Amino acid sequence: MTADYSADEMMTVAAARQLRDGTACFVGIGLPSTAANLARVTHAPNLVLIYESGCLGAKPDRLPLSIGDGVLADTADAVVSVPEVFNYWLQPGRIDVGFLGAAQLDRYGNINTTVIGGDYTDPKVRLPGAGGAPEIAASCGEVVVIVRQSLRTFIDRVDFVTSLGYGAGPGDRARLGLRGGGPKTVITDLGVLEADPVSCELTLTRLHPGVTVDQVRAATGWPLAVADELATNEPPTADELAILRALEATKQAVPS
Amino acid sequence: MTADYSADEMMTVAAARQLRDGTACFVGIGLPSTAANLARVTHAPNLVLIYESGCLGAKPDRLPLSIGDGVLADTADAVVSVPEVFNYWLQPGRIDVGFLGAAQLDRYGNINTTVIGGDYTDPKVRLPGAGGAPEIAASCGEVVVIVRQSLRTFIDRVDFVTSLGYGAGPGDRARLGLRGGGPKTVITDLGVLEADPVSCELTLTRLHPGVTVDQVRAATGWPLAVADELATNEPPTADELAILRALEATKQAVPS
Amino acid sequence: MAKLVSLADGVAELVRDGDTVALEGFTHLIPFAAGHEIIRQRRRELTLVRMTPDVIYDQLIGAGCARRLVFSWGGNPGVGSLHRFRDAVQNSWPVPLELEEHSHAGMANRYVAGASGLPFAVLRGYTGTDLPRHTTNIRPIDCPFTGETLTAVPALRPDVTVVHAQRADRAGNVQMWGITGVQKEAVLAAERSLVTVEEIVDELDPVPGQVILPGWAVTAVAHVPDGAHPSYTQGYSVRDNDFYRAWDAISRERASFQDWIARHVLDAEVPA
Amino acid sequence: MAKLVSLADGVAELVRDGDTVALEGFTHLIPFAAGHEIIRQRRRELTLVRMTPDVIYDQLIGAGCARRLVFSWGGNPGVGSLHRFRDAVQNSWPVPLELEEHSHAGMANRYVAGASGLPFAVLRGYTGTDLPRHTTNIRPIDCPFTGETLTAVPALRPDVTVVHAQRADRAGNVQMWGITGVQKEAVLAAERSLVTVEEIVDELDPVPGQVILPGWAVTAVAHVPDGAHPSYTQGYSVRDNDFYRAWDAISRERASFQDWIARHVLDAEVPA
Repeated sequence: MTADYSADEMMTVAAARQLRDGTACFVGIGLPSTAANLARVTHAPNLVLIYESGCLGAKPDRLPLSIGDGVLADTADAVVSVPEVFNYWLQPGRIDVGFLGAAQLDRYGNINTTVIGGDYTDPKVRLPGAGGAPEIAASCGEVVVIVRQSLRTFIDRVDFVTSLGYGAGPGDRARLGLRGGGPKTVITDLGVLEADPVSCELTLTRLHPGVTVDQVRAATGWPLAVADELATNEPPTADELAILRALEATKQAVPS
Repeated sequence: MTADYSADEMMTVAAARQLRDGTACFVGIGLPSTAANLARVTHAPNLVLIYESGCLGAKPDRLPLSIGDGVLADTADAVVSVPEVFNYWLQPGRIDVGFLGAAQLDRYGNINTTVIGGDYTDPKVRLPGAGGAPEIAASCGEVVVIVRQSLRTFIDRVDFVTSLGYGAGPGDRARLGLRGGGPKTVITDLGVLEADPVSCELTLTRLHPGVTVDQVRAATGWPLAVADELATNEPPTADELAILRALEATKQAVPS
Repeated sequence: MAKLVSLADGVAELVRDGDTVALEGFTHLIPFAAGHEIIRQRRRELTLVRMTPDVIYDQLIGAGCARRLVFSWGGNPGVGSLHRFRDAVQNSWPVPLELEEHSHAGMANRYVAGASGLPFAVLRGYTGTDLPRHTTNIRPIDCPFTGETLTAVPALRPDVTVVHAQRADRAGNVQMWGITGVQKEAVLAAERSLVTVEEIVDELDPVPGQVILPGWAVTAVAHVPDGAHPSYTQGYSVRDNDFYRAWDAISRERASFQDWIARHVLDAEVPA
Repeated sequence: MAKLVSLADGVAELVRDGDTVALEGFTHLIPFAAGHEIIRQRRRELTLVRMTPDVIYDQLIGAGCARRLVFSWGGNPGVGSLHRFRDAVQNSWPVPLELEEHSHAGMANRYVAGASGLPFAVLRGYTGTDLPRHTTNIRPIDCPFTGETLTAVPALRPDVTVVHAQRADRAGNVQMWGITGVQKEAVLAAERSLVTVEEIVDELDPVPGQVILPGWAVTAVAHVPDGAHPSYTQGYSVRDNDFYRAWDAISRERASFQDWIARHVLDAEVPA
């Protein structure tokens, strides 16, 4: 039974488990939204989901297709304007966890979602850009990143800092006056990395079942720090898998 | 029949007539609110009344007891927050007319509603203060002041500038970067004063029926400028009076 | 999640001597009952903050709770002046009252800055008036793009904000509607908050024009029916205008004021 | 009072070559029909502004309407990248596209400043990122009270803002609900505005969560049922997700894009 799940499913389940009940979580669409809703339906019924479209306390019974999905407004405790969600809710540090994806990530948790390769004005690949991420990364109590791990993604130095992690290392966030705690946890399809409290460097602390340290090193574009006591995540439970798959299935069947 | 009205009624009717249909008017409670509602019920059905409590386009069927009166919210096109009414609606200059009262007024239309006599920290009389008036006076297309005329009120120099009129004279508003046109019209229980386009000085341009220039001079604490062609206001019509009195009567009879 | 508390416990826990306290309500939903509880608990040395200090602030000031008032308009709305406020300013009775005075636009933006986690707000305001002469909390600021000079005011950050609302659910989510003024900003700007409500319900049915304060952004909720009396509570009660008028006479003399406070506040039966 | 116009007349009158144009809608109520009309009328050299440029902006860019894009997130929401946007940035096809790039918080505050008649807004934003390296429109500003350094962004003031809403009445008062994003600010920040609506009604019955734009603050209203298709209109229609997915393939190649635009926009039957 335990082999009966994909690496993406393990990643999403691990991310969901990371969210504590009763906290407020600023959620992006895609993997973060899936994981946050899985958490809400499983162990964290009082998780407060906040979407940048202005939906506070959304409780969607299906996965939203985008941050503009009506299911978010219909199920939210409150729908506020976009300026308000950023100014009154995110900026003052009211949100415990910011839940972000990344196109590139470096060892200090700096995130790039802007351009890859070439020059900013003449990039190899033009990505969507910043969205809400720079201020989510700056202001939330802590940041959880969910991203598939590969040499393309986990690189020594991001081509563009869209959202600041720990900058060039210890002290940078404080020096810049950022109030949030930064990217404490990165959850991938191979395992979990946590920022070392002293060096701020992302350190492999947990592996998903069946994954080796060498596999993770091979998917990391810098000399990877590994925790002395390396744990292994529990595989998804039957319940977690069933609920996750039911959630994913809702993306296919939109009411019309 | 024409004698059958009070000086206050003449003042309120003259103030109501000053408001043009289809304009947006920022209204204070008291005489401005009475006059603005009289205008709306008589010649200006499309007058947009804006109250600083956030009610845009209020159409009360009775006079509100205060700016917090539910009848304003119930009849408004939109109810917005207090920050919004000042920031999005007043500040950018969207409001045509600001309608203010005054405790003291000087020849350049500067208004005092803060302290009278003595020193600011040890005044003879402590008044309510600024409220919305400083920014109403600064930002509306023009300002209409409604105030009973007396030596106590119309003084050479206000004890405190709560809301700026033309400052010390021509050019002051422009120099300070104020966008609104300032207090073009002052309506009293004796007549109407208008700011001279060149000197900015409040100039008597109209008398209420039966009032003499000498009477107005005697109630003015500076050498009063009088227009060459002095007009006389029409007395209140029977309709105007009936509607005004019906409105005033609504203040006594509040639903419970 | 907000705690559900009694009014007495809420005030005892959240309002402390020397605090900066905002009881907001833009002449609607004024938290009178909470103000009376503050008087009963004999809080002292408060800095009272409010855009429109009116009768309840007159009572707090006359009862000696305040040493400082930060405000933009102080009067008995639709009636006239506040005699206890005047007596404190003009005669330092019962204690001296220090004033910091703003315009509504300035105060509203100060709350917005507080709610936004910013140290200051920018507006077009106060220009050419005498208000900036009497406080250091109104300062010029230049636009870094156009060079234009505007006005800055510092954020308001009350230790505690108290508001009255129509309803809350059992998780402490608060729902208010009608004229909601600056209450959201005042609550979000504060370190702690206490909301008195007409009703506690299982479900907050949506109402047009509602403002929702999520329970996790509120410290405590107290069930206080008629907690805004004699002011309005849209959908529940209209203003007791007779009281507003009567207050003019009651408050005019110190003795009649003290007698009223003793009989109607200090010795009043307190809701549980 | 807003004029009631046809979509064609509204775009012809209000959207001009070289204008700065914001078609807003935070992935809900996206004014697709108005965007198509802009393409049909072959507007050129537009500066397109939007927080979330998505499929309609991909179409406007691919059709050669834009020379500049001011934005914070450009993608096909829930699907992936915008191929016409990428082709314009990476290959200058069909014309070069200049970018000015912000965060959502920055863009939202730029609209707020525009709506507020202020030249700039202040936020905690962009700190430590590479975004300020690529525009002069992100600058430091010091708090005049605490000395703390924050970030300033200049006001956005579109020549014209276009939004879609659920309803308007005959006086041009506009009512929208659900996720209303930054539409109020975008309309109030603009010199002119055009609102397309699902329905024109005699009375706007209040709806929880509604945002009202008074008719006197709107330039023109056009009756365009389904004007946000394929995006959502809360209470009227859900997102046509098949189209969003299909767009990925349609837009990937220039030829298939041009064919689609010719058949579905340029030669489409235009509502009167």
